[in-house]
Amino acid sequence: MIVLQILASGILLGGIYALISVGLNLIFGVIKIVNMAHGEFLMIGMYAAYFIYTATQINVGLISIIIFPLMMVLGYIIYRLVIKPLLGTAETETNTILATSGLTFVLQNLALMLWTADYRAIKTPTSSQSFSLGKIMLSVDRTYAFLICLVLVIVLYYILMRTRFGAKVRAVSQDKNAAILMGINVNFIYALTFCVGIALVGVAGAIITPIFSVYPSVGVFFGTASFIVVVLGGLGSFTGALLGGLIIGLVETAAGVLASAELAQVFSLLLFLLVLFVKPQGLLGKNARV
Amino acid sequence: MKKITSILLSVALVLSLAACGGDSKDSSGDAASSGAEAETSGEINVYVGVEEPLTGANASLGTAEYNAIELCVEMLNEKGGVLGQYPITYETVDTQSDAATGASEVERLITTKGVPVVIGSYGSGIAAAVSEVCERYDTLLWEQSGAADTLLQNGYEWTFRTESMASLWGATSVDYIVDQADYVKEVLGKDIPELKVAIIHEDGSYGTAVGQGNHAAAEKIGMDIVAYEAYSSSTLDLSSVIMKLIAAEPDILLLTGYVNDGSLFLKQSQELGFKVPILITHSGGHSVQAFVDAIGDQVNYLLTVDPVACNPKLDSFDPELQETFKEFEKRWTEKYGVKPAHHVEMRAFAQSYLFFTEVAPKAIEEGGAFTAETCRDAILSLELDASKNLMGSDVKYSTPDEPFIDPTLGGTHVGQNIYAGAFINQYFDGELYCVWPEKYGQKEGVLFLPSSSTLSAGVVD
Amino acid sequence: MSEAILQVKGVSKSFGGLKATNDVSFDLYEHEILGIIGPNGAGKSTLFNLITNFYQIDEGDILYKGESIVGLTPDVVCRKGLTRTFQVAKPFSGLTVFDNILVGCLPGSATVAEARDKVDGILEIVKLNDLAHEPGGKLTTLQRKRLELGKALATNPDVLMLDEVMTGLKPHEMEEMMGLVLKLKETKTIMVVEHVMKVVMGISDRIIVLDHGVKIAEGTPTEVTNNPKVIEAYLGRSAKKHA
Amino acid sequence: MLKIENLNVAYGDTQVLWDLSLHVKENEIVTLLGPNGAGKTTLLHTICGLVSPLSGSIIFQGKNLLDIKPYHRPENGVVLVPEGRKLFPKMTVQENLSIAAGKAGVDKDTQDWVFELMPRLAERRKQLCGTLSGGEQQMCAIGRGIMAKPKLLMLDEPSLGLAPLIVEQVFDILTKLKQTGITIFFVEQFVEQSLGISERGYLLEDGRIVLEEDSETMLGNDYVKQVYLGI
Amino acid sequence: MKKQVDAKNKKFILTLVIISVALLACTVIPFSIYVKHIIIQTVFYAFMATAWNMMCGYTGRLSLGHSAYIAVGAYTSLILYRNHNLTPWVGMLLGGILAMALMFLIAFPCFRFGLKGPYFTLSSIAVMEIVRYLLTSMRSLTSGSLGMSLPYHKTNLFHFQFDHKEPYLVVFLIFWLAAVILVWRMERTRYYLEAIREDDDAASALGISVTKNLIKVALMSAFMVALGGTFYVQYYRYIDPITICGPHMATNLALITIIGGSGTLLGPTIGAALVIPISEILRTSLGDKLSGLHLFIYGIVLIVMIIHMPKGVISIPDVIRRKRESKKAHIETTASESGGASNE
Repeated sequence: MIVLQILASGILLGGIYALISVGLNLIFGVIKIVNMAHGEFLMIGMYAAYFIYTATQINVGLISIIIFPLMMVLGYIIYRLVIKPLLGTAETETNTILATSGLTFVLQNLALMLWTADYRAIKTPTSSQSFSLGKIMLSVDRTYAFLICLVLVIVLYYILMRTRFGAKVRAVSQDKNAAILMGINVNFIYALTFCVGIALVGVAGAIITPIFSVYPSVGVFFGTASFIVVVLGGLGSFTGALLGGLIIGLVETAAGVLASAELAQVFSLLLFLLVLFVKPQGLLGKNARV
Repeated sequence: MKKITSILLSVALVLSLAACGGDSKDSSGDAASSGAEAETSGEINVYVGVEEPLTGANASLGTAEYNAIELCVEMLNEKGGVLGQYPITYETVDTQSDAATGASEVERLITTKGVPVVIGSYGSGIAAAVSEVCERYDTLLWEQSGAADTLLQNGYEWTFRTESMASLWGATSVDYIVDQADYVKEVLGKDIPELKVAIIHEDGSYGTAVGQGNHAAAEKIGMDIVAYEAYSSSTLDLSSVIMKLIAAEPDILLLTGYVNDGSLFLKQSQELGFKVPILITHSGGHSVQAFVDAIGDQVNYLLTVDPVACNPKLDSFDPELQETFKEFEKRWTEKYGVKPAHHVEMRAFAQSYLFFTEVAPKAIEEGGAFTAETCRDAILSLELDASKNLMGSDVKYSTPDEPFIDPTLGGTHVGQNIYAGAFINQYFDGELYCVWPEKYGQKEGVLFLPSSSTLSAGVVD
Repeated sequence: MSEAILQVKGVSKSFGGLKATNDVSFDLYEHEILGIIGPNGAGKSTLFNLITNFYQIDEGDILYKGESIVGLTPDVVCRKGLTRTFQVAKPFSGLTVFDNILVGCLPGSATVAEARDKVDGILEIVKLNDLAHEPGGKLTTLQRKRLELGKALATNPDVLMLDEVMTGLKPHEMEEMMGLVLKLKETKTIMVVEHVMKVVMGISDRIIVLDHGVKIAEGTPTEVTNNPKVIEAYLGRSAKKHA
Repeated sequence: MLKIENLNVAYGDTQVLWDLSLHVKENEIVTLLGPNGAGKTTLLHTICGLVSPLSGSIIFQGKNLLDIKPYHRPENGVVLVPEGRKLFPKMTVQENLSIAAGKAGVDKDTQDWVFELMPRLAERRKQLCGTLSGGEQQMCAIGRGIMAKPKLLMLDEPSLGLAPLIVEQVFDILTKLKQTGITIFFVEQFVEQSLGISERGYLLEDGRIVLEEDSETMLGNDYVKQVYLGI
Repeated sequence: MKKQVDAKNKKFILTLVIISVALLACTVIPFSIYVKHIIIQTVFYAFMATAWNMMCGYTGRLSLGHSAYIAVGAYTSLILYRNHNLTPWVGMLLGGILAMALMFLIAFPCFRFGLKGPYFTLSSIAVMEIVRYLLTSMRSLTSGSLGMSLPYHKTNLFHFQFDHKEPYLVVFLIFWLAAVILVWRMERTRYYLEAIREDDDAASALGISVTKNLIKVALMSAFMVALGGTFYVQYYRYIDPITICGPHMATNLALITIIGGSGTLLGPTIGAALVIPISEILRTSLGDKLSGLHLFIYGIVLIVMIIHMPKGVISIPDVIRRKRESKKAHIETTASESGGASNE
């Protein structure tokens, strides 16, 4: 019984982890940069959802549809100002990590100046609601999040694997120069990927706002978690986030019950290191040592 | 070319900032020297430093405290300041929610601005670092919210704390249950030692201290501790903890968390169907508005322990304090559009008010100046009745010669208000009201979660 | 001819099902120049990578001075006296030419000063004195090839494995380089991978020919050039028509 | 058709091509010879825009290519089959072909023709390119080039690493391509064979064109013989 | 050549002497305590960044998790001091050894399996997080998030505590000097590391053991930042897991080094001399005006620096010289006929 509940809770937690990591993974997969400010974009998405919800009381699912284009615009601004100047330089990898680390300062404190440090939370009609599946209890909000994550991954997968546009994106991610030779506008694909990646984080922020309250430094917690998820599942593997999320969710829930809740994250971190050493490309990822 | 211009621009930016930094330093030098001048010329200058975390993880509550102090000074200055004739001035620094930054900023306050008194710090960690700096510079630290037990255990002579320490908050929840022993017996059919208690706390400095208090007090009284568990407040999921609780079937749950994990706990408890007859939370995240926003109606009848009585019965306070209390509420509401949260803003206001209306006048009257020494002397000789303290407890501070031995954990504390107490507050219609001790209780406490609550074990109607 | 300094015995290596090297065996004798030829993709560079342990072999054995060197790391192999150059020259682009060579000298020198003293001599040999203070990344291909050779020489190897150091050189430069290699032969044992036939033919004592990972011929330059299998592999069928 | 004049190209501080001028006429096969490192690949990359020149002009069918964005050049008819194939290894043969087809989408006739030309590809169309053999990959790369409906098809060492039999097939394909009106400009190591199918040849050394001759003449040139056929 | 080397060495020694003398002069000049505090912090961070640079700058392996080793050093010496009254001078050595042990545990697999780029960075962050969780949960030893403070003593060399700033400045200066000289004297290793950073295959082909050298400097770096951990405790007198083992500290070391110039001898020092005062000035001038503004500007300055000056401030003279040279060279080459190359 408890095993089933651990499984269920773990999978739902995994859904949240996966949800907040999809965008990060997309960006890494295509542009090959690690966005250290990922958690901060999530925070901005959460604020956006908070303000829209308090003003309109509409469903967060709908809110995320509004947030998507807004976050794309923000993504584009950041892309132009911070990311693009660093692409194609000698140390793109290192410099983007550092520049996006700097970006965490900027975004966190921008949020602080604009919206103060107060915690903000919304309560939706579904919050704290759950339904039972046999003897297992499932949270409505988390199930929502899980389903939306699933939908996002499927849609993303469909777009990438089945559409012409997706093929272009994959082409760019596999060989940038060959893509240019095929008449693909790589810069455009990069910019768009970054924007969509950021927009996906924004959507994730909107979806989890009924579950977590938002404040300027909330992103810090999510940032590290999503890196672990993404590396575990495979940096750049478009379905890797889901797998990584589920693994981390299950490991943390099980470790929390069987060992201690406080050290649950240590287990997932150790697993993460183990995977790095044994199969650094992640469980579904591409070769990391090249 | 573009590159060069942007380099030049950034260099210019840096230089201009450096320049304005230089300016401020000059002016600070002036301030320090003018402070010194004032002292020698015998003029009394009520000048203090305020240090709060205005950015970083604790920025929310740090800013709230800062606003309360600001309003306190504003209200007093309108009446002419301390003793009606010495206006209060202050310098503010941002500790960035970081102990090292806090220490260096306070050192700067002391050494360049020459403040004799520092008021702050919100976080216990920052308070610990700051108290050490104050000790080195013989500067007074009027600590308003660093509740960790360890803060005053170093024997430092310059740090004073008016409110109770965190372990006492933890002990108070047990005391409250013991106080209601008969009622508990009646409902649950168990004597106190038969009660199964679960203690869950976040593993930050605050939760840990309260949890220790819970544990020590429950153990002393012989309760059956069925769970004693910490979790990280950054967690996204508490289902594992709740599953353990469901298995342990406690009669009492003592819970300490911050906003996010606190509300997460309640939401997930409900989702997973956890039920418990008695639930007592401990201040921190459980008393702030975002917590109420997050869990909505479910907040009602939730008990929480705070170092201050929320919406207290005002009768027992001096009439003047009653007025001040109402005035503060009114002005805060006007200024910020919401009622002040008692456990944060009122608590900060109450302690600053105590300092400027009891300590500072005494220092000036008895010592003839407003310096760290005169203030310290004033504090050490201070003895107040609870009616003079908006925090709701008598006031007398322990000294190095007569340290305060903490009844819960047995620690030795210097500079602690030995009468400081903690209060049981309860949510009614989304607002906290003091329910225990009865002296301040505006409403009758509801010990068992009523059946309307989703976590109710259904032991009472 | 003295005894074999390096013996390659039945070495095979596959990459994802593709046999890059298939049961290749040969011996290398002291103070000889052994040429390895074969069309692009025949597995010449792979062979170098296997001998120097950049890749681990799947099957077979490699003996250096009678001792198996399989499973060692490349740096150990180098310190034992087997040094290779890379086909695509790998200068340390942030370091100056001088420092590039110096790095090669360091492992075999007791002090940095001692190593520094050796550098000029090597710069002389590879004719890079004038560029000593240019960063390695700024060199032309030709200069890079020379630097690559210089770095290898810096480790003072017994066996020097040159991977296409002449490709890309103009005829007179090639002659010069050939002269240099021949001179080095006095003190060293040399393996060259080249696909400029003239070079290999001109300097090699013996030649082995690889095609698709298999050794298809071995012998003196004349023997090899007359081998029909070689002609077909190396020049394709149309060449046969011409011939 | 293609006219390059006074082209200078540098990577950072290192100049690779020096005042290079050459031309390719309509429906011609032109071979570019030269030792490794002479700048052949750089020249091809400059023509398709992966590298920008310091100075000079590249005129293609009267248009200045340098004014056209690199990713617009394929639709203008300038297509390169790069050295080492550069296929997208995690995409299927079909996807690799489709992606080259540009905005117009996959042209059924062209695709059928590609499959007719290279039947192996038709068999492998659902297979990931990373798992193809070297020869199949080269076929796929050429097929991908054709799918873009080039007017000028450039190939960078199409025979690299291929078995002689396959090399021959590749050259056959090039001849067939020419028959359909595609102009071909390519870099090769197999001097005899490549000059065998081409009309003219250029010899590039150290970033400069040192020789321009008819293929026949070039084959007979002593210098070329000495350096490149040096048996 | 030898002469050039000697001249370079002389210049370097002279620079060190000038900096040291200037800093020692600071102990005599009656600066305000706050200014001295900034100077001390600058020297402290110069030391730490030098240690970070030794591993990460020279090898190009970006660690954002060095806090773990700082924390191990700090906690070890503080716990030994509090519980066993062991002088921090000895405690810090033990802390350093413990930090080295931890580093070995991580570095060995990391370098053995050739972890690079973002994977290395993320693994370093993971290690830091693990150490922090452990420090937080080992409450009986570390008092968890409550943090630990240093028992206060008046000036006492045995306890490594001073009432005045100057002794700290002198101690940190000595260690900074030792660190810089150590890195300087490790000339051979520096060459190896630079070669490894540029191309580890090419380096190993020249007989350089990549794994061994990387692990060696990783251990040295861990040892040094662990000493820094003890300094931190002795100077700030309070530590808790999040301040000493959080991302902030580690990221700062990286940013300081890169802004100064990573992989250079004095880059970290220059970086510290810029970043620490600037962030202090920003905080003091803007910190009480609009909360967040100073860190907002700090972040922007960092981003601008990384975009426009990725090689750090130390490269400015180089950049200027190269600009001038290339202008000259261009004029020459267009005139001449020789040379020519390709980059295929």
